[in-house]
Amino acid sequence: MRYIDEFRDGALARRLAATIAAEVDPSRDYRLMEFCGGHTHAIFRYGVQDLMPPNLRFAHGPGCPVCVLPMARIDQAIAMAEQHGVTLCTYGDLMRVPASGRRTLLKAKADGADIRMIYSTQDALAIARTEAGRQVVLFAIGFETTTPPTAVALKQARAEGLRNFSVFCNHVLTPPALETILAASGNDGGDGDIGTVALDGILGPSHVSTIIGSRPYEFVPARFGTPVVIAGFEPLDVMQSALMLVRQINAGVARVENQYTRAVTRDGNARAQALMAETFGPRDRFEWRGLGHLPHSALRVADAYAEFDAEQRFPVATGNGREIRGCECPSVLRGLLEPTDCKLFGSVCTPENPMGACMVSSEGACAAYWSYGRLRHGRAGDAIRGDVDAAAGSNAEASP
Amino acid sequence: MRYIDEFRDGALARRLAATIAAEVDPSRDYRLMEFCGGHTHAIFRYGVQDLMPPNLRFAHGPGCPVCVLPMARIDQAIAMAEQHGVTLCTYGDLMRVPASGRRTLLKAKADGADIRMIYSTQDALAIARTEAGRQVVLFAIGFETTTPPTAVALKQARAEGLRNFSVFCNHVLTPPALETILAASGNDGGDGDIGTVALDGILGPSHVSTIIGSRPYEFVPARFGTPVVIAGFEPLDVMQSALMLVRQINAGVARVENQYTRAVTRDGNARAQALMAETFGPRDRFEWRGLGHLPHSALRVADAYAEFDAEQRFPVATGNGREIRGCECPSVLRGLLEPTDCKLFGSVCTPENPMGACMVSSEGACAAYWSYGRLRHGRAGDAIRGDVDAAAGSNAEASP
Amino acid sequence: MCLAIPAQILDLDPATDSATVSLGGVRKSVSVALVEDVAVGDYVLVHVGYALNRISPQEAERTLALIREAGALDAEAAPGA
Amino acid sequence: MCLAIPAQILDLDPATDSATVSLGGVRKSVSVALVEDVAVGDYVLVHVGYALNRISPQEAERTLALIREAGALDAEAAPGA
Amino acid sequence: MTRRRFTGQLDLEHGSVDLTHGSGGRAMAQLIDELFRRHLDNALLAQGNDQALFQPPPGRLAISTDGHVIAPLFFPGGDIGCLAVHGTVNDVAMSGARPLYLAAGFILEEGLPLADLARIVRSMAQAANEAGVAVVTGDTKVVERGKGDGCFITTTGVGVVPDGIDISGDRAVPGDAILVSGCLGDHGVAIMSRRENLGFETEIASDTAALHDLVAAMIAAVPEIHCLRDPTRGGLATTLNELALQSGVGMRIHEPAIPVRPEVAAACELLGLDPLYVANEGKLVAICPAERADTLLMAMRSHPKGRDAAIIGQVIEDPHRFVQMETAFGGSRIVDWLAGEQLPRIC
Amino acid sequence: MTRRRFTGQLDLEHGSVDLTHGSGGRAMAQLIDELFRRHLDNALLAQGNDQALFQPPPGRLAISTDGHVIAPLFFPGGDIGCLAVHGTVNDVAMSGARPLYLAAGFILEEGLPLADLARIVRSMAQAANEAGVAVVTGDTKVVERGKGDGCFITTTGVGVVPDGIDISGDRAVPGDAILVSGCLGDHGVAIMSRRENLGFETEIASDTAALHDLVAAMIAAVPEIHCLRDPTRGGLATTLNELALQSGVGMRIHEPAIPVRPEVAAACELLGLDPLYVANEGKLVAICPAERADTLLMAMRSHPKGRDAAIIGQVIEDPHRFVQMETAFGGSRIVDWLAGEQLPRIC
Ligand code: SF4
Ligand code: SF4
Ligand SMILES: [Mg+2]
Ligand SMILES: [Mg+2]
Ligand SMILES: [Mg+2]
Ligand SMILES: [Mg+2]
Ligand SMILES: [Mg+2]
Ligand SMILES: [Mg+2]
Ligand SMILES: [Mg+2]
Ligand SMILES: [Mg+2]
Ligand SMILES: [Mg+2]
Ligand SMILES: [Mg+2]
Repeated sequence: MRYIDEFRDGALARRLAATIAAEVDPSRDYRLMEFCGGHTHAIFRYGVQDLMPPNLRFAHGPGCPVCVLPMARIDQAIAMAEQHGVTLCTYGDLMRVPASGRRTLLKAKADGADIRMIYSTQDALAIARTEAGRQVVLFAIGFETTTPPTAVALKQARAEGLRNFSVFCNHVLTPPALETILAASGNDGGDGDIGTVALDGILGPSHVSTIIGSRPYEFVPARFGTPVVIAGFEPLDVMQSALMLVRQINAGVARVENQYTRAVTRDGNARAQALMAETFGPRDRFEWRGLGHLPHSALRVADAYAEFDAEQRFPVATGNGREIRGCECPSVLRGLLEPTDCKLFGSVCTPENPMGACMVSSEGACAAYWSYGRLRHGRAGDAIRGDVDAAAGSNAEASP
Repeated sequence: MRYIDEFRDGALARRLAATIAAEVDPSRDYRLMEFCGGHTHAIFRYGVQDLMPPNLRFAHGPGCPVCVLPMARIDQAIAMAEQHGVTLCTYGDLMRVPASGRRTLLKAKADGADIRMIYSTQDALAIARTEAGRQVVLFAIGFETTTPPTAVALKQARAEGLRNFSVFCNHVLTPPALETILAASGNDGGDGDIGTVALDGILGPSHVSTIIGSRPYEFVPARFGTPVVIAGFEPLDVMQSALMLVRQINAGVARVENQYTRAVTRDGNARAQALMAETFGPRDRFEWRGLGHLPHSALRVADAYAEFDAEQRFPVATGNGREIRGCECPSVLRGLLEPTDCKLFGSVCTPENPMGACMVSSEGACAAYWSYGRLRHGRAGDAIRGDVDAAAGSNAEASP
Repeated sequence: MCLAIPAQILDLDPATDSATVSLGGVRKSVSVALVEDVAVGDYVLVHVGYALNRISPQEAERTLALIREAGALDAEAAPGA
Repeated sequence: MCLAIPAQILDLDPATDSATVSLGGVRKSVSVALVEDVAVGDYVLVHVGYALNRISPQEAERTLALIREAGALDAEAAPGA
Repeated sequence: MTRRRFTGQLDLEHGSVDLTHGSGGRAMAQLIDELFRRHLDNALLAQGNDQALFQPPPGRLAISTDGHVIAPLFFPGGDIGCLAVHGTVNDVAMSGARPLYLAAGFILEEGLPLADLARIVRSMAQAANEAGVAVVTGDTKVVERGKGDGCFITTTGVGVVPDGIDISGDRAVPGDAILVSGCLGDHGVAIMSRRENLGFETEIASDTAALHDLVAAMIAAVPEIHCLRDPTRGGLATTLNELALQSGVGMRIHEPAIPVRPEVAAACELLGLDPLYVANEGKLVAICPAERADTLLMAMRSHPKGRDAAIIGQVIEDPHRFVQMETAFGGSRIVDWLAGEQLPRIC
Repeated sequence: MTRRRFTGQLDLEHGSVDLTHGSGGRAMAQLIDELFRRHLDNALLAQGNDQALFQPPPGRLAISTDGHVIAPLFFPGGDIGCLAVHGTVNDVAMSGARPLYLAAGFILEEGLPLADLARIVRSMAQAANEAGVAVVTGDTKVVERGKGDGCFITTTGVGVVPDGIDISGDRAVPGDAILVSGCLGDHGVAIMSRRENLGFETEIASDTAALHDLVAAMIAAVPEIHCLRDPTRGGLATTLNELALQSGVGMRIHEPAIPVRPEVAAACELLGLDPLYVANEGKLVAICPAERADTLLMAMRSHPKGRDAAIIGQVIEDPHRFVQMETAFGGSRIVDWLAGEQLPRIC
């Protein structure tokens, strides 16, 4: 697979690893935050951490749209489906995220709500077209990457006069989140308000940047003095970006560099940006799970498209979402805690029984630690013993 | 079971049979038409014919509401369900009646139409109440017996303001049918227009008469000189009624007698009649399968209830209904032919593969002959050979 | 289609115009909207969930008596005997 | 969630603003409403059924060259070796 | 045998089946461990493989399978769990076999309350235990809501037929006596009484029961039984027609001899049904040489599951293979195959 | 064997299943005679009883059952009919058994075109024929529209295990070699390619196939095979975790050694899936002593169904029973149980 296989070359990886090992200053630590869940996933799936010198550690950022969606928004989506009887269309990632009272979209579906997994906003439009008697609500989530497809669907719906289609908009913007993380981590020189783990460098968003370009991250070195490298999602991309950050750090400079030049420019995709500007407007503030209410950090359906706004068409009560006690997702999402620092990790919280969103998405840090990495981690003993007790198996065929 | 078991007493039956045998005039035939399918069913199920002298024969009348419903009306009901997406509620008897192109309500249901079997008009109302999003159409058929329950449902629907309930009315009236049969059979002394088999006496409707009383049949002896005995549906009722007819015939008199006095009066159920008068009006003419279009022989939803008339709410094209070639239902329903006179009987037409409605309802003459009586009948040889070929079985358990 | 069964009224609910009837130990709720002045203990003819009419015990007895009387003639002449 | 895959455009249908793309022999129809001036043969990044962006072959080659160059230093010092 | 521990227990109080329970992953493993394996525990099931291995006892083996799709899942006298055991145990037993093992395939609909499933599995375990059979292997699938109906269970049974026994539907010969083991129609009427739209109430409970012990007692008394069959779907009428067809004979039965409870007769009157066509799940039809009929009847009546047994007719010669009945009224009629459906989904 | 004649043939062109086909009456008898018995014809099925009787060959018997609920019913490389044969034949074969007989329980949804059902039954007959097994008994139920999904088939298989063979999931020991018989993920990807909303196209066909002949060849070469299992639902990852847990061992596999077709890898990229978790229906995992691995590999590769077989790793000591993988990239990671569902209804 072109543009994939080349960037997963194990031989190149070993040589790049040697270079990184050679270039790091053994007298200091390098704490690099990968913003995106895509990076987190790659790091664990390919075992990238194994190839890094011990003093270079990845901190996992909030870049998993599923993980940062506040519970209350899922509660609202379920309420729309159950109270208004709408057909709720959702990307599969969201199905198992715990909402209040440990409900999930999957459970709501099992209980009779009409919830459909889609793979594209086009699927939601198609359902609206063929099932004219039903109100179809697209449960739209995601960063700037996933927003333009929602924008296209809105335009199409209006052009076709689809009166039974609307969007429950939960699209969020990455720069405000990054700003919050850095401010909170004390990277601006002040006291971090939620912790004091300074970050030495940022692996910047990959596919988000194909849309918005790298320019929106230039405030990071300017205001926080922290270097940024826009990094692709393949494991060699991640490693090369780490090397680029090490070099900036070693040189004492801080700028935005672009490792992912094959897809990202400084200005991004102008057509997509224009579509987003037409169909969405900014929200004054929006809650990010773990980060709190951040100003200007999310989008709403634009006034010109208000008739397609599910929040207006199907009003439901908005609550606060009752988080599960003991879940450290908020700190994990800010890079303050590792998943294994959470008391629930592995003992109560596992991917099939998740307490927080970070354990659901394969891009969530907790799920990545659990599924790929628990061989390696200090507190994993609990987790392992939580998994199997003693011998003798149970297999799918030997049921019931 | 009180009022049932007493009227199925085998010892009494044998003695009554002896009396009938003793009283019939061996030099003549007695051809008695049982109007109702209920009588037909009792005659076959209990083997009443076996207990009759050979010169007393029953001719089976048109008194099976399922059998006389024209195909086109079933076509229309299917069209309502398929074209308007309504929920069609129907008594089970109708499910397997062939409509045009050998479709049935059962097949339409299997093909996706929302067709529900109900046991009472109250069930249809209950569906309309709980499934507010659906339009519920009661496919109302039946004689005067079954009409008052539809009337009650109409009144309730209006009282409750049920806007998603309506009635597809196919209720028909028995006296005009009886008049047609007698005129056609030449009982009025004229040339029968469709045959010349005169009837010596009529077993009059049983449960119809509980509603309308016996008075509406007094035109029969008056105009045709044919005796009538309103007869209950239990086998002793049928036998006693036969005896009463034999006695009238032997005495050369013709009047309406009432054997079923425990439930029928001369005037019937005034409350039920009032309800019917309020909710229904007469049709100028209506088609009876086999009998043609008879004037004033059916009911429609009254103007005051027009909003509950499914024919107005869900208009569909009305066709003629394509009868299956060779089916002798029309003649069977008029008592002109016995089912075994039909070439299709047993060779092509069986209860699981019916060509006409008379083979569907257990009150239809063809089904009764086939299911209970084909041991006894001349042309049954064909039918039997149609059923089994040679040894070796297939049973439900030994499938697949 | 015109199947109607005699059943005895066990109790009446005027609020819903319905009654519970019993047939040989089987209980069923039916509408009594079509019958006037029925009482607990009465037998009614039940058709598609509605009581159509009261059954007269006297007339039933009279009919049975007539049948018995007619059958007293000559039991030996019957073909079924 | 931000999963996006490089795939090659096999043909374009301007009427529906869509393209058939291929990834290792797997064909899929995607919307090209978000990209300007793509041509058959181009590689695009596919995300939730949409082409997000063209991939630059030159830049890809340059990145690989940089990686090879960086890795040329000293393969023996790597922990994973 | 020790088991995995899972994080968090199955929520048997408020939980419900969802698609993860059929995916092959941990949620499914947990369902299997904590519900199926826990209640159905036995040495062969504990082998934990894709199949169960066993050493068959000497003799011919009988195998039979039945899908159970009953609605409602719970009914007076039983539920789909015990029915799925009895239905298949009986089919195996109708060869004269002693049932040994069952395999069970579950098809669950998303949304089925786990409490219901647990109740079903416990009932199944109890029925298997009482019948002396073990559920040794199984399978669980989950289908989306609207693609199933709560729970379907297909069971397959294996049993061993003692030497010298030759019971088959093709062995009826003219002159043989026809017996039934008890009152007809209880199961069908019990199910129908729970159909909301039929709206009647009765004390009748399903007769669902395993009959192999009755069969063993019958064989002990009369080893030369010709035919056995359980009159389930389609009732006695269907079973007799099957046997008549298979053996190439006719049958004549006597209506007054056929045991039917008054409440069942009454419910059938009410619904316009004929008890001869109503399903049973704990009754059998036996055909044996006429001279052994009284002995067989005595053996049946001395067994608790055959207390109401009766001789109901005899096999006759008839090239047309009709089943005829002398009615209680004094006439006679054909008892034909069922046409159309009587009422759906009663087993 | 002669059969009944029915009035009117089944309309295999335009007809569809309705409730009468499940009622026990004539419509059902006709369906069984003209479709099931006609295509699946064999001497045991022709016994026509509630059960099939057979004399088992000497040896232990293996029994296994599987419900098949796949959507769509027809897919590249097969359909639910042949799948229902292969799925159960393979489970029986994974004990080293030679499959003998199948029982089949059908649950049909009202409205299923009879043409589809005929196609399914013919495919089943052909698959059984090719596998040398006979469908000897069965059952058919019909459920109302909206209570099923066209056609579910639960098959139960019986086979005989040759003496001296001891293959079980609990027999893997550290040092053993782990082999797979061919490329992974074909079945799952073929099914997904027919899901309308996934909307991709590929040449990949399901690998659905009966593996007992491959197993026989493997046993002939290496009778001391420790474990066999077919990686169906949940894929290779799930099967290895099952075996590790059951045997109380760990496993280490090598990503570059695992055979996966490029198109399958590509489809998985596109959908964000991992081929290790994608279902197979014609592949097996074998575990044997390391010193016999090459012989076993050769035996597998000389068989048409094992042409792409590979040694993919080894059993290791691990009290935690982890399955670990060295990635092609050079790192290592756990290959965990599947969490949640990957995609529903692929077998
Ligand atoms: S392990 Fe679970 S409970 Fe703990 S932070 Fe992660 S998601 Fe929350
Ligand atoms: S036997 Fe069939 S075809 Fe002939 S008249 Fe009767 S219903 Fe019509
Ligand atoms: Mg299985
Ligand atoms: Mg069966
Ligand atoms: Mg069976
Ligand atoms: Mg059975
Ligand atoms: Mg049986
Ligand atoms: Mg359902
Ligand atoms: Mg199996
Ligand atoms: Mg299998
Ligand atoms: Mg298997
Ligand atoms: Mg369906």
